Amino acid sequence: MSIMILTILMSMMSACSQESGSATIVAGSTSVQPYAEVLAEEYMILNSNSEIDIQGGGSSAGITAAQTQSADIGMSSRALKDEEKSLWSIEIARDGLVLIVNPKNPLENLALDQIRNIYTGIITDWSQVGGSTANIHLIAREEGSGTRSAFTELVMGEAEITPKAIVQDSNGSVMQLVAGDPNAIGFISLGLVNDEVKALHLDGIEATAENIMNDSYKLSRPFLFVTKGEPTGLTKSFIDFTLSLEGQELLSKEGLIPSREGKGN
Amino acid sequence: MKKFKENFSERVFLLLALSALSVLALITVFIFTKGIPLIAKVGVVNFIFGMKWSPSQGSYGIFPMIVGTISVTLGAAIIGIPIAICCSIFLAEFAPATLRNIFRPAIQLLAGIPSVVYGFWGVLFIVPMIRNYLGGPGLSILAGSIILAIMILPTIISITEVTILALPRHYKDGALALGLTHWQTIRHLLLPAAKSGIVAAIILGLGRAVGETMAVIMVVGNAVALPETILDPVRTMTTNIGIEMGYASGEHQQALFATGIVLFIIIMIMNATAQYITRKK
Amino acid sequence: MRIDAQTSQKIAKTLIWTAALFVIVVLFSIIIYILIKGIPMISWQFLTEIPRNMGRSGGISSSIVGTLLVTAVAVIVATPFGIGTAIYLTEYTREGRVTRIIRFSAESLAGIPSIVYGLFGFIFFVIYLKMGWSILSGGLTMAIMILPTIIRTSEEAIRTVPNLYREVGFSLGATKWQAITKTVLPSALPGIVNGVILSIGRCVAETAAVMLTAGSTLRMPISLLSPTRTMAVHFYILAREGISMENAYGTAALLIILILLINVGFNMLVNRFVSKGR
Amino acid sequence: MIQQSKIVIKDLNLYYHEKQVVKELNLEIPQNEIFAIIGPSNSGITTTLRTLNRLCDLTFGARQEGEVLLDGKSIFNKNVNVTELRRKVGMVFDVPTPLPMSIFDNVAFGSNLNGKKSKAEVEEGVEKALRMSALWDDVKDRLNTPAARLSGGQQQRLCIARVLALEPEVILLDRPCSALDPISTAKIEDSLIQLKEQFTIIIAPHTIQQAGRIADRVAFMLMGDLIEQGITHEVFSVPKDKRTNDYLTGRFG
Repeated sequence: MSIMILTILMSMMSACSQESGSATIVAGSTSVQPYAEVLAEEYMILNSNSEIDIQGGGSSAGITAAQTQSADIGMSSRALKDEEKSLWSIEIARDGLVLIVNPKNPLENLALDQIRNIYTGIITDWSQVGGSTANIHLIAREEGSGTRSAFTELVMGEAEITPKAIVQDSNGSVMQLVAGDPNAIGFISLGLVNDEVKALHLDGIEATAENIMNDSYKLSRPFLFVTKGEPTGLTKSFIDFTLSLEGQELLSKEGLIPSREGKGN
Repeated sequence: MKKFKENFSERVFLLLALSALSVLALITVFIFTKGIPLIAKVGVVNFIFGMKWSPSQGSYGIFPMIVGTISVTLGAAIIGIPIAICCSIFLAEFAPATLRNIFRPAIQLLAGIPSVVYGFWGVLFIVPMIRNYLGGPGLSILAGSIILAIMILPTIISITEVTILALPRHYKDGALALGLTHWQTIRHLLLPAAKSGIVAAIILGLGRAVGETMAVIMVVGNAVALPETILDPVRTMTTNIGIEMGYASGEHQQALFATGIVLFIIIMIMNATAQYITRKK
Repeated sequence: MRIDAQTSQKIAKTLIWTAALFVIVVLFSIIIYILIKGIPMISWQFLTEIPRNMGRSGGISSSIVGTLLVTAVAVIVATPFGIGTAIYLTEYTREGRVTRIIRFSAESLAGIPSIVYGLFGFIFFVIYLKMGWSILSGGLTMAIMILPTIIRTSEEAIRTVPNLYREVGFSLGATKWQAITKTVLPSALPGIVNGVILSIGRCVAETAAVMLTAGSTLRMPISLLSPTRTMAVHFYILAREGISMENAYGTAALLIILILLINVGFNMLVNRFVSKGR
Repeated sequence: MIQQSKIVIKDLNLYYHEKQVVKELNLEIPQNEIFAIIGPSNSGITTTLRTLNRLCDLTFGARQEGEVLLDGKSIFNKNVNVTELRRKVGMVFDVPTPLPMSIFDNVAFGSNLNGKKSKAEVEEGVEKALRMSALWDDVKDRLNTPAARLSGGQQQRLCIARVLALEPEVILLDRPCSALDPISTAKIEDSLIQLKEQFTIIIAPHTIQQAGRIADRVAFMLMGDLIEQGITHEVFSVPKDKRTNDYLTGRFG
């Protein structure tokens, strides 16, 4: 019985394996994934006979997948490490990073060193930074996430995020938590901020695409596409589309900051 | 010919039965080869009893997560097991037929609800409730225990109920005939007779609790510090893997597999103990 | 202090009723909340269109198909292995080293966290066997995951079949194979089906392991080697990333309805089968 | 002997693990008679019956020495097809055991296992068997309803019909009426008396009275030993052994 089923499965596999080879596979960072899906959808409308599969898995999985060529393009929301530098990579957009608090929180602005002291655990009460008396509920992203490494690099420097911080694995959940907890603080992608949370100014400067492009707002990171060797064929065509005026416009509509490599500038 | 057929079918069944063993072996080999190098490098004691988890700086200590796993699972067991056993007794012994016919499929339905839905429901209701009435950030051991308790209910209830129902009817009739009350019959006759089934149900249920990842990620807060109260956030071993695997590479990835090894060994010890208990009976 | 029999009976009965009612209330509050929020989202378009704009608009047809296929692969592969193992353990061997090893393996498998299955499936099926992120990889990973559930429930069910049934079979001149298939399995069927339903539930509900093995593309699968995003994964991504709460609720509601249908359908099937004998 | 012996038991010793449960049993069972084996529980009677169609093979730790001849041929011989033997020597258990299927399927169960009979032949066989066990009139209109819905007495007659459908030569009955009411018991006893015309019947009755009512011959066993055997009314009126007398008069058992 089961042998029969296995045989059928095997034959189905071999019958199918030829067909699915035609799709371009894009895999990696879950931060980049939603944007890549928007791009792919539009691209497939314009080029109706080409197929693009977008997969999650995280930046490192994406980079590994690109190295082993189980994916044609890897997505990364962090800069490549030294041992990964042999891959071909391109920045498709930049993403701003903002500190968010609950709208009920009277605070509007934090200085960089205040943020650092909050996240190292030195400041534990909102009254210490000008808010009302209440414990600060710290929310961070998980170790290894592009967002966290960008935050660590840009804000923390040599200091460490306290292990007591709550850790969430997506921008959306950080936002949901902050939206529900008057004492919480977290950091997310600029593109995702909505009116359920309040974005804090950093050293008095508001987080806007403009301020990020002119470098007055300091917290931003690259979104990368990586491939093994120069991209060719469909892969190249899709990357070109991403960097085209149209692709970059799609991305800015979603709240990203156009890439310096792209034609949107 | 018939003899041959009988022998043949026995061989086939043995082969099928060995599937569980071979898959287990495959998984073991795979996880160990991936994780052992890191444990060797860090040292077993430093890995298991280390208080600091900071892969970007090369610190790999998972003691807070072991504490986290134990506390959340224990909480789920304390909340979930009594309720589950009461429910299965209710279903098998007390429920009127109509109620049973609604309740039983409903329990199966409960088992089919994706863990992420439980987690989501926990974030929407349990977490704010804890935050507003008990204090703290809400994401906590308590929240994780409650969600896990609800999640292991169906597993324990359905298996326990099946076990109780499978007991020969004359057990019960005999006891009732001796003038025992219904509850005494259950307490002194049916439950002891169903013990091995109930233990099995609890093991499967706790296995699910220890192994649950997604729902737990959403409600325990995942902080890598030792908790002081049940209102503090914790990270369990599964959530450590679940939350960081996506982005991990190199040594960090190995460390997560090593976490998997520890988890694996803990579960093996749990299983061996449970099997020992059931066999002794 | 000793409590007399009647009092303890009353206390116990009250406790048991309370626990049962509590579970009913919790259960219904979860299900009804999701259904109230989600059912208004379900429309013909939601069922038949593939997702657009990351799932903000369009339907979830590709996820529905993906979920059904992954579950089908898992159940079709795991059921024969699971029932076969249970039959071997109960009918072909006496308790001994072999049964102990097999049972220990099965119970250990039952305890392995789904995320670890995901890792294993990723390295073994996706990478090593080169199946890629696909329905097949996801389904086979799920098959391994539900194997212990099916073994355990089938074994319990078969074990509870009275030994007399087998003896009747033998005394009527049945061979071992005939005694098993004609008398034992039909009697054990409700228990076995119960296990399979539990397993289907686990497959449909699983998120972590499927995400790592079946991928998360929104496209309609064209073969078993196509990647897919199951409904549970779709729900997780929609809700967690805050992409579209409306569609997240819709997906969750549909999942619950789907599981309800599977349960009702299977129960009817079992009742028809069993009522022939009971 | 008066008649041809259907079954001859020679020096039979039965063991369960280390314990001997039947010692040096010698019996000749004539064809077309009802042979009752009586005795208190734990006398080795059930084990003896289960040995006669080799159902004992299934019990872990059961082992035998000695010889059982069916029509002069050993049933322990390697070449004996056990399945065939069990069809020839049918067995009815103490508890009614309808299988979880319809009345018809229960009776047809044995015939269907062979698969050699046509549908019409099977149907014919089922009807014949049900008539012989005096169940036909009760169930002829509901053959497709589940067997479990029958009353206890009907279930036991169904089990007898199920054995009869195999067209056996010997029928073993192990306390077949122990779970039944007197009226059902009487019906079954009537059937058995009819059936001995065609079959050889060995019964372990659940009461001495039952043996008195239906058995042509009776054997008395105690703790694995055969104490006495003979024509029923002879044994019952003038027991040769004091222990038999004690048992028959209700001193123990």
